[in-house]
Amino acid sequence: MIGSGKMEVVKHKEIAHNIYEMTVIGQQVAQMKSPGQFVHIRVSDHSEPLLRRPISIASIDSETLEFTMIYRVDGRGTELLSQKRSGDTIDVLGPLGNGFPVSAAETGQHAWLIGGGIGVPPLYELAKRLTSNGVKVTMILGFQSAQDVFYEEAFKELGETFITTVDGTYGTQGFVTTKMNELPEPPNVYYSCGPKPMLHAVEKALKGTPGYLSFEQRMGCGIGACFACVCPTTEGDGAYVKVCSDGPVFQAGVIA
Amino acid sequence: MIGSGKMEVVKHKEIAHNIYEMTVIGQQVAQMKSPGQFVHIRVSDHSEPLLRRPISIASIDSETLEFTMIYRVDGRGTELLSQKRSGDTIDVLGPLGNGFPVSAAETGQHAWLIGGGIGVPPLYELAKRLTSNGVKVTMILGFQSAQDVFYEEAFKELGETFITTVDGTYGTQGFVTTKMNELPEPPNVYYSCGPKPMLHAVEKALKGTPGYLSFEQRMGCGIGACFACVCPTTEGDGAYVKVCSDGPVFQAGVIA
Amino acid sequence: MSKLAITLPGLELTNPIMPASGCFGFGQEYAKFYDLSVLGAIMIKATTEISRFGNPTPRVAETASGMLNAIGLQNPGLEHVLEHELKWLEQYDVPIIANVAGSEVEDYVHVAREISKAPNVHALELNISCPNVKCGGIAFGTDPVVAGELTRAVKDVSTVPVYVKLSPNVSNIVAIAKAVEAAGADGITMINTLLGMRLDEKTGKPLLANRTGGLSGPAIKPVALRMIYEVYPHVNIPIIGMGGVQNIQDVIDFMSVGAQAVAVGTANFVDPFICPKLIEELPEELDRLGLDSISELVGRAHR
Amino acid sequence: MSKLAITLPGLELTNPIMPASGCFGFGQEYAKFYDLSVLGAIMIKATTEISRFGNPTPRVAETASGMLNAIGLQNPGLEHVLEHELKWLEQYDVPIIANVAGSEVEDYVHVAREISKAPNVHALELNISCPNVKCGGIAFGTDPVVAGELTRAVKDVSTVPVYVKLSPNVSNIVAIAKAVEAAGADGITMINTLLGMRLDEKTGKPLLANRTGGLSGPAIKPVALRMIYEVYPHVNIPIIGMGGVQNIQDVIDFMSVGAQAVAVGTANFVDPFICPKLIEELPEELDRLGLDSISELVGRAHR
Ligand SMILES: Cc1cc2nc3c(=O)[nH]c(=O)nc-3n(C[C@H](O)[C@H](O)[C@H](O)COP(=O)(O)OP(=O)(O)OC[C@H]3O[C@@H](n4cnc5c(N)ncnc54)[C@H](O)[C@@H]3O)c2cc1C
Ligand SMILES: Cc1cc2nc3c(=O)[nH]c(=O)nc-3n(C[C@H](O)[C@H](O)[C@H](O)COP(=O)(O)OP(=O)(O)OC[C@H]3O[C@@H](n4cnc5c(N)ncnc54)[C@H](O)[C@@H]3O)c2cc1C
Ligand SMILES: Cc1cc2nc3c(=O)[nH]c(=O)nc-3n(C[C@H](O)[C@H](O)[C@H](O)COP(=O)(O)O)c2cc1C
Ligand SMILES: Cc1cc2nc3c(=O)[nH]c(=O)nc-3n(C[C@H](O)[C@H](O)[C@H](O)COP(=O)(O)O)c2cc1C
Ligand code: FES
Ligand code: FES
Repeated sequence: MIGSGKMEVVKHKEIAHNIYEMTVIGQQVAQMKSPGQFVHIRVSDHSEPLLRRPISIASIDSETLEFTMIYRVDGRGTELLSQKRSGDTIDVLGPLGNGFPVSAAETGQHAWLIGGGIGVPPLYELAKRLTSNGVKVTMILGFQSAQDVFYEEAFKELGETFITTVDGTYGTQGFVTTKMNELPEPPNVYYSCGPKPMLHAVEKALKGTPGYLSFEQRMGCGIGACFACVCPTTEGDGAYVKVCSDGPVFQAGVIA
Repeated sequence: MIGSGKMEVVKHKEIAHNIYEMTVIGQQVAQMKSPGQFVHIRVSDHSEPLLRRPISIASIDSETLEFTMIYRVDGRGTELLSQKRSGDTIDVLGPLGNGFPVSAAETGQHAWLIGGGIGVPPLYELAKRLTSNGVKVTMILGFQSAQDVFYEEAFKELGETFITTVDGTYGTQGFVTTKMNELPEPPNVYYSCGPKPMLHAVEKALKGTPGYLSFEQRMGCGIGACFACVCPTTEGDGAYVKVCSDGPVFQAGVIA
Repeated sequence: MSKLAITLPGLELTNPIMPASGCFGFGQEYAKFYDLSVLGAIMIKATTEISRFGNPTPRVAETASGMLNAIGLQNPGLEHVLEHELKWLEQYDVPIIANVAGSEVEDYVHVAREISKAPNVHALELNISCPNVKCGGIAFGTDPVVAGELTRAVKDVSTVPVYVKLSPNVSNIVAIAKAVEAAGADGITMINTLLGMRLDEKTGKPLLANRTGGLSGPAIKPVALRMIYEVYPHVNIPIIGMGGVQNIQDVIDFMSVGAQAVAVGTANFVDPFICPKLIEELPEELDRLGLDSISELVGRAHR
Repeated sequence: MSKLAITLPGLELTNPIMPASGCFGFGQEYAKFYDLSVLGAIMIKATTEISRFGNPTPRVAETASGMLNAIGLQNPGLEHVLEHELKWLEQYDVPIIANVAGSEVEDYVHVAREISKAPNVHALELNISCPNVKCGGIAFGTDPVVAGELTRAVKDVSTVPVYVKLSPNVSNIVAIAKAVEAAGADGITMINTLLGMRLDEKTGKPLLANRTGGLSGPAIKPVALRMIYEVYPHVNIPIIGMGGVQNIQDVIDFMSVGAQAVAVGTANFVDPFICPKLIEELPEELDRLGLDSISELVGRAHR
């Protein structure tokens, strides 16, 4: 069942340059099962901006019925979102899509969680679930610059966490793959979320290791009806998947 | 000089059914000279709704640089306006147009101020100025129903005030003209603001008495450039005035 | 609810609200939100003879109070639609209007002949107006003669009434409407999307991979109302109106200018419950207007 | 500021920003807000031979991210414009583009001949596309042959370059553009408004007294960009772009699809300072894009 309706903002703050953390409360949280799922948010009551905005679920508290999102102000939709105050309500459709398969990593195994920029948030709930299953997690998180880094401490509590920045102002200078190449041995399984070029680079670097990648695509409906968010698959010949309803998480090797 | 810019909301409350009183502060108030002038308000930062909304100036405090508007929530523009809270800013263009000629009534004379619905607000600043000039004022204010009545007490402090309601739930049942017909002698001068049919009825009932009427018209620019708000005049032959820049107040007999 | 009922060629509608083609897939996704039987009808996604992948992505872009799409008629092809999508839809008590597309007259004719035989397909919607396919499509919709010929060819083979979906990207919408009526169309649906473009702010190049796309949503409502208002007095066949419908006032407006039924497109993406919401609100709205049935609403802007 | 300068037929512009016709009157009102000499040019309100009152009111209606207008070419007539409005504008160092309208070819020719003689009129803008006048107007703009003939007739008498303002309410904008170029047009301005309608919620009848009106504002920007993008590769005369411009990104977008200069219409009503603001922001925006002059921007969406 997909829920849709108003949820109340309970916490909202800027946690890095243009990066906001928003916690909301409502019944839909009861349906949020899988890290990597997303919600589709209507940021205004009228027609401007018109479409919903997809944002990943960064952490879920089923007891308090709260969940948290982390998003970057990027355009007019996220800017309007950033103006919401505690007590305001937002219209949330979700949870949508299929998240990361937590059970793909077994107790005692080692998983890498590789995130880029605003692809980092969904890895947080994933890291919590993996560690509570007894999986060892190592995070490799890439950002543009020192000012963009967020949640480093939170991740560190769950496992070893490496930060890379493109401009070298924090952590290792370079991309997540730069750091990955420095690490001694590959994991049993990896999970990744970030821009497409990063995902493909990660996939290539970890060829042979089972992995799960979360993709982004511009969306219309968010539920599989409009065919806006298709990606051709490696099968070729017109075969495709829809990011919103078949994904956003796919096994490595599926997306062309 | 016409000002344009952000003004801060300092007070805002619902004073009757769907009727809001909003006080804002800012430099533009220094230019507000004449009761009956209006401001043109942008209620959102983006394109929805697109156009500004004309609202009359209901009272001016040149010392604190505050002015007050009273408006009815009528559509999406005024609804958005009603959601502003103290501390928010609104984009105000104005003062615009030509207001009521206060000096048309001389000390010791008697003026009638005849208002209908949301045509009542500009009469308040007018009543204050007239009384401070030693003019005796009598208000005849028409509303739909008891729940729509506002500012009765405020007006009563300035002069005798009669209320009429269409449904008879408060004051005299009927229109402002119903009450006007009951009053013993006509005034030396009258001022009126309200819907066009009311203005024309008032004009007719007070034929021979000098009067000033404030008209409404759908507006584009609000400053005289777009020709949206024209009204043909009694001169005929294509002669017209623009409500926004030639008015909104015109001498009785001018508008056809 | 019978004050909402309306009869159109081939269609006994319990109410005049239906999702517009391409904005509702083949219904499966929305069936997760509500019972599809509440709908007046369903206009399914354009079906072509052979399955199509459509255009590369990005395929959608937002604009002021609107969106552009260049999906490119992605669909699983006639056979699959018949055997899977339409079969699946049989569980619901709702008439299906099958949107038919193609590149050549022969494609349309073939799809129309076959799909009109499906038991739950009560009418065809001839998509002569999709702006996002290279050959065919748009040309059919802008030339009255060609539009008429295609209509006649499809009418000849269809076993159900044929509605023709008009393109707004024309100088003279009345001429096209009259041409398809003369060629035997049983009804008109209008409008399809306006052709538009958005640039990628970062690159300065068209954002959509297809470069141009179809503009839909509230931004186009004034154009849709105007065109229906223009066409209504000139045809004797019913019009199903669409273009930017997102609330009950919009439904009233479309029927007032002359639409007998109203399709909802883009608004499904904004609120998946929009169609049942409108259906629920409509009786109350009629009461407010003092009308006993929706047919009294149709065309009142002209009276 | 010379990185903003651009030369077009008849026009040495210090910058590419100008108010669009009908949205700036004859300048007097905006002169109360800023010095008109900062503008690239001014497109004055349509002038006809005889003064016109225009349409009854209401003449404007708001729509989603747009507005409809049906002013109906209200203007004080050629003689008054020459003797008062244009005279008054002489105090400013800004080229005037005179928007010329009429009902018959003869009207256009007469106004064009006379108004082109005014010393500060550096170009004409032939309004073949106003949707709000009954006879003439719209017909000229939708038929390539008629549009070409009118252009030629006006070119024959005008002492300054002639720009033709295209209507977006056509099936094939490229055909019209090529026709007016072939007929001697020195430039194209596009787009005029899309024909639309809004109903009065209370009465269910058209809100505008004229029933239909021209849609402008951000809602139409995608259509404007698409049309300019389509026309640009097919003509060798410059295009002045317009349609929904309200911020600096819009200016960049219009130039990217091929406009050499950009006109601002409806946005003047929203923010009377919009033109000088855009002019001020433009150099910085060019720096951000790493461009040395605005001409490098023109048409980059095609490269
Ligand atoms: C499954 C999924 C999960 C996401 N999770 C997050 C998250 O947790 N945190 C976060 O900051 N961002 C996330 N994004 C990206 C986020 O959706 C965009 O940044 C956001 O939609 C931009 O909206 P805007 O109004 O700020 O920008 P605008 O440029 O105004 O957006 C215009 C349109 O483009 C779409 N769009 C723009 N950028 C993107 C993008 N990168 N991906 C998809 N659509 C886009 C918007 O949704 C909108 O329809 C996610 C995207 C997807 C598909
Ligand atoms: C000079 C002048 C002074 C006014 N003073 C006041 C006042 O003090 N208090 C008050 O409550 N109202 C006043 N009004 C009316 C007020 O402008 C409208 O009620 C308001 O614009 C409605 O906007 P909306 O967004 O709520 O309605 P919508 O229906 O969404 O408005 C749509 C469009 O129509 C225009 N419009 C709708 N109704 C009117 C109207 N009656 N007059 C002019 N334009 C209209 C809007 O400005 C907007 O452009 C005044 C109008 C004028 C012309
Ligand atoms: C994503 C999308 C896909 C569409 N696909 C089709 C289609 O396959 N066939 C068709 O006739 N119309 C198609 N349309 C047009 C709609 O059916 C409708 O005519 C148009 O969007 C206007 O209505 P709206 O503003 O309510 O969306 C599509 C529209 C959108 C937004
Ligand atoms: C109120 C109004 C009046 C207009 N009058 C004219 C006119 O007289 N002549 C003309 O060629 N265009 C006229 N236009 C069209 C504009 O010049 C412009 O082409 C159109 O509005 C699109 O630009 P915009 O979206 O920036 O407003 C008018 C537009 C508006 C809104
Ligand atoms: S966003 Fe509509 S199908 Fe994925
Ligand atoms: S509103 Fe533009 S002239 Fe009055």
